[in-house]
Amino acid sequence: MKSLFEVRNLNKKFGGLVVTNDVSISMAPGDRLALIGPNGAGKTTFINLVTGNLQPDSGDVTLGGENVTRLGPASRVHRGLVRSFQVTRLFQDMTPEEHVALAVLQREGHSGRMFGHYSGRAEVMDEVSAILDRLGLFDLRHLKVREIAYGQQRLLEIAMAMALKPRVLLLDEPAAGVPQSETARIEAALASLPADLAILMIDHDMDLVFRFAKRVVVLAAGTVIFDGLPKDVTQNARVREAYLGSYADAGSAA
Amino acid sequence: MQTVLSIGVDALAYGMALFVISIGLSVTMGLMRVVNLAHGAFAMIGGYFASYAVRDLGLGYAAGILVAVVGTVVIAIPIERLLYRRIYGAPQLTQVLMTIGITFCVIGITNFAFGPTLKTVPLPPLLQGSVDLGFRSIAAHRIFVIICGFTVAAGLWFLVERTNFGVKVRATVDNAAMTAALGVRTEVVYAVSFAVAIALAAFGGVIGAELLPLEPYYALRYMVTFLVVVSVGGAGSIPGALIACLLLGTIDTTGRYLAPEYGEFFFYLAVILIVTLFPRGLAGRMK
Amino acid sequence: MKKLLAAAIAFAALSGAAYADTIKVGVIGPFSGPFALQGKNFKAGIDAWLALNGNKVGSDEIQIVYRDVPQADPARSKALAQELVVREGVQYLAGFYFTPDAMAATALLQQANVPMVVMNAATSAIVASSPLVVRTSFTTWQTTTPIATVAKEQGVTKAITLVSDYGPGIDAENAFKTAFEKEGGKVVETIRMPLSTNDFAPLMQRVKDSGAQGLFTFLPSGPPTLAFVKAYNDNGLKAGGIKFYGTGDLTQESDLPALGEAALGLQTTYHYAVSHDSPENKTFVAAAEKAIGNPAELSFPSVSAFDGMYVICKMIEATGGKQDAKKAVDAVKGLSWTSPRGPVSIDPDSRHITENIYLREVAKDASGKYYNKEVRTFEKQGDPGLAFVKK
Amino acid sequence: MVASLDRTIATPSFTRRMADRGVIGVLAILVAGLAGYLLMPNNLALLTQMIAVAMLVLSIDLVTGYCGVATLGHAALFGAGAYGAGIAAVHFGITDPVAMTAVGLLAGAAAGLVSGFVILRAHGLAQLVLSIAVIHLFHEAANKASGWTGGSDGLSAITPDAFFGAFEFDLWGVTAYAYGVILLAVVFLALQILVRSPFGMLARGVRQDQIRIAAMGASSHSVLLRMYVISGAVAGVGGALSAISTQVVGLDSLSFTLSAEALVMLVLGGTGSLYGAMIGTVVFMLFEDTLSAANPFHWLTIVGALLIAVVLFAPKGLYGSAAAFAGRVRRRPA
Repeated sequence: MKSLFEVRNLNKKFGGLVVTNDVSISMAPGDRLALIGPNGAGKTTFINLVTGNLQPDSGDVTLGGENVTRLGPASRVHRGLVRSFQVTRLFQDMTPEEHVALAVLQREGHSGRMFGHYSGRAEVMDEVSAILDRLGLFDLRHLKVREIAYGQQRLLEIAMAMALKPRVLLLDEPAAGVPQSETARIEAALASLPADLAILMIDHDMDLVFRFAKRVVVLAAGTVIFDGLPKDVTQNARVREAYLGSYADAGSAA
Repeated sequence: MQTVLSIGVDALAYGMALFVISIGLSVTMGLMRVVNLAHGAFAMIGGYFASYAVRDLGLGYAAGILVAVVGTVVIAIPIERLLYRRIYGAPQLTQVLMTIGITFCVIGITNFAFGPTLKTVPLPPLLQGSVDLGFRSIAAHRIFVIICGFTVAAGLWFLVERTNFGVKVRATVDNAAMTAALGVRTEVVYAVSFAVAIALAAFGGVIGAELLPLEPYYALRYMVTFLVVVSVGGAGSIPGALIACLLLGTIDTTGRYLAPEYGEFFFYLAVILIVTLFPRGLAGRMK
Repeated sequence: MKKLLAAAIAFAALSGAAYADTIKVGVIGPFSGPFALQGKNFKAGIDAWLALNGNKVGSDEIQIVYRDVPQADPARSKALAQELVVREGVQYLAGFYFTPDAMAATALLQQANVPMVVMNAATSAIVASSPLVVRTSFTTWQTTTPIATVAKEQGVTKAITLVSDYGPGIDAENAFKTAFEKEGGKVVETIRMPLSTNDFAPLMQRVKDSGAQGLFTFLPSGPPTLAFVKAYNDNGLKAGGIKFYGTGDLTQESDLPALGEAALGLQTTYHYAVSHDSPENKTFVAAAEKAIGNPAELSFPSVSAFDGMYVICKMIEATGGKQDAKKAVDAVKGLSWTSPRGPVSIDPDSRHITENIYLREVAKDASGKYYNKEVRTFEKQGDPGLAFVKK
Repeated sequence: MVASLDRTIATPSFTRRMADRGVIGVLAILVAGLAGYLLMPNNLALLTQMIAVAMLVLSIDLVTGYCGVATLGHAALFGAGAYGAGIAAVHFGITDPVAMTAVGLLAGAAAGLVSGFVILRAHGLAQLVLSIAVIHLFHEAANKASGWTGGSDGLSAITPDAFFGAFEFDLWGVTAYAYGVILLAVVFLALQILVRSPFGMLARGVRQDQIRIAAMGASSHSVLLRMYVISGAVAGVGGALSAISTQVVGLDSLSFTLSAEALVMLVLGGTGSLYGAMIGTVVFMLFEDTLSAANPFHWLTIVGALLIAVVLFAPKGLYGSAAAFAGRVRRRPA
């Protein structure tokens, strides 16, 4: 299968601390990959490196055959590499509708328009309403973000990512902080995403991971220690050691 | 060569004067995260105290400095309690508004009470006149300022890096909530830091009075200079402020010596360059 | 419609003023801010005049309306002048510490039918900008030119100029250079320093290196003069025999207590010293000191304001209190009288004051007070600057 | 999708829609303009100056209130507009007031581009200092180029033509005032459209979270720079109005003092709202004018006390705090 998204030999150090150690991952269209690992394994750093929020010391990130390692975060988004955040980053005084509309307009290249209101554009409004509806946010669409519950804010994070119509989607703990009653909605939303979209998800909720992922990568101390099918992961000795044994403490071991 | 030496001497003297006057602001901005535009107002209050003590009461210069420092801190305490405490952690713009308001009030009151004329702090005979360095002469007072500058820098460094109190200050700066949870009374840390900053301002106001003359508009007139020094050095960093003052002193002095007509251009272009290259200041902490 | 309304208002304002017993004089100056001291001196001079002469000219009563422009701000000055004319119905505009503030308001005079009496602003060109302007202060050219003669006569052949880099500073530089070279001297270097300069040590070093025998300097009166004079002493220029020449802005009386010992012996030329020895001045100073409150704050703008009031009263007399700017101005052309500063007259062509310029030395009197001691008089000096502008 | 469609047709109240479109604001400006004319018919010069400064304050609001850029050097854009219009009139004979305004707009926008280019290279305190450096450089440049700008004596003898050959810019200042009110209304309407537009939303986003903006694929720097240019155009129009109405431009229009004062006016009124900017300007300038006329010798103390009082009792600024209060009152019965 031709790879859509490829990370090759990525390295990053903070001072003397190696946080990403020669990580290589490749994804094809339609992949559903879960990236798991103990706390401090470097999962979020990995996402930051891939999206351009951090610069790697060495290694390459390619997207659809194009090397994007030197590009800024915004340019990667243009090329279809979209992320969500582990801790919500939303605009406190804007409404969910405005958030999603902004994402849709941005995707269409209309966010720089200085005239008119988005609500005057029917095709934008239809799409925004559809996305909000799918995530159960429609009734809240005119409230300020700071007035809605945290779980709903998590949903809005995903809504914005969806609105950007990515080719590769990186979800950093999408369900963290979401009440049990709402996770089903997130899963449903994820399930409804286009089949050819490649998704990489970080999460601690193993049930969710096993239901969602077709492939699992385990990261420990910045190093990939497992890359394979979900059913094999619990059997793997290194993974068991990483989670249960001393391996997880060895933060700076290279 | 002589020219270079000469510029060097002037730069050192000017830079150290800037350091003594601005370091207090670096403390407030770095440790307390308050954009204290009223810094100059406190320096001026110190200068007025010293002027009154030395000129009108006939006290000695050293006694004058002491009166200035104590007097200014005493005046500052209620101001800290009533006003500054409300703006710790507030947005920068709010702090700007409040401290400009304080500055205006101090100016107005000073003007009303003491009139608009210049105030001086008479120097003791030892500091008057000039000293021959061989290739040129320099005001004795300037040498005193240089010594004061290094003493203040060393003293502050010791206080922050080598004392128990310094540990608490650094901890509070890094994470006030966490430090408070550990049982440190951060309120006290803030109050003491503020007092130290004010004392330094007052001290600087007196020592620097030969260079930046005391008058009601002092605070507004030199506000920009103080802000520039602190941000170039990196707020809260003592070595940073020291380097910044010496660097800016050198740039300013060189510019003024070689092309006085374009002195302003020189200075501000250099500021833009430095700030662009080191957005957190020369010794600013990286986040 | 609006036009009509405006005309009606104007008519009301004008006619109201013409027959009223109260004649309003609008005074614009820096009454707050860093230059408040100078504004205070305007007020002291005006109050001294009113105290000595009463506030009546014939049957008309003079009323002063003050407006504040803290720093040079022509837009504000113009707006206030407009307001004074239209709302307050003033018949005379006076004051103006800064040149741009005066320049901004001259544009109104013709239409408002109001004369302007400039009580400080010292750029030559102001009087040329409107025929309704009269000035009772001085120009930088006027006060600078004689010092060049002094320098030459004291044996200086090579001089250096060090001036603040703005209009009046550049005027002073040109004036000194022109006059000094006419005397046969040579200006070896002209240095302009930014107004915001605090540390003058490097500049003094340059003066030393230039090989000049004399230093001519112009700084606006105020805080930097203190640091400047100290730098002159501390960097060994005084000891090295480089003579110091300046205009009186540098040693204004209110700054002298602060300058103290450092200023002793400094030679400056100016149109007025508070110490001027004449009965007129004694009377003036007594009244002005009372008006200003603190005698130490009395300085040169007060005398121009005092004489400005004299001129305005003459104008009111000549017009019988009716608003006629041209007649008022014509009436004072060629007017001469004895001012506290000495004999003065209004030059009929330029409408600028012709006055004595004095060479003064800072000295200490018996009570230990520093003052500008007049040592020489240059009589009946006009403004050489206007010719330079026209050239 | 179909289910959602019928729900999208929401009908906000009439006033709400009008407010959104800026119609209410424009009406308010025109009414306030007329009221100013009727209440202070003899002080139109001050009111016109107030309008010019209001545009500077609005322009700061665009970058500070909407985008979160800290600046103490915004008078550079205002002064560029004023000198642009003035120089056009004095040196190039462009004396038509509308043309002068256009020149001011362009000059302001150009100055916005230049200062934005410098100022946007840092954040927080460093940004503040860059802005201070920029205003000093502009000021010094204008001082040096005295052949063009008149230096410290000011650029005088600016004589704008009569409007349509009939309405002169005269002593009573009615024409200048009317022109100012119209300009302000137009600028306000344009800005109202701008801040509601997708670009305006993006700008608000930039203020709150630049990382999120990048994650949406937008470049904060480009948004900020564009906003700076727009802000420059607005300030430039204000500067041009000042040059046209006072017929003189001084170095003070490029000063740190004006920059700081205008920022104070903005924070006083409340950042992030066009109304706040205008209310702050009007309150500050009226206060200053009344006080300095009543007691020129002590007004500074009272202004200082006012600023302190605002921080203590209305921390979001006059308009911001009033709006928040009104919001609380409105919500309580519900």
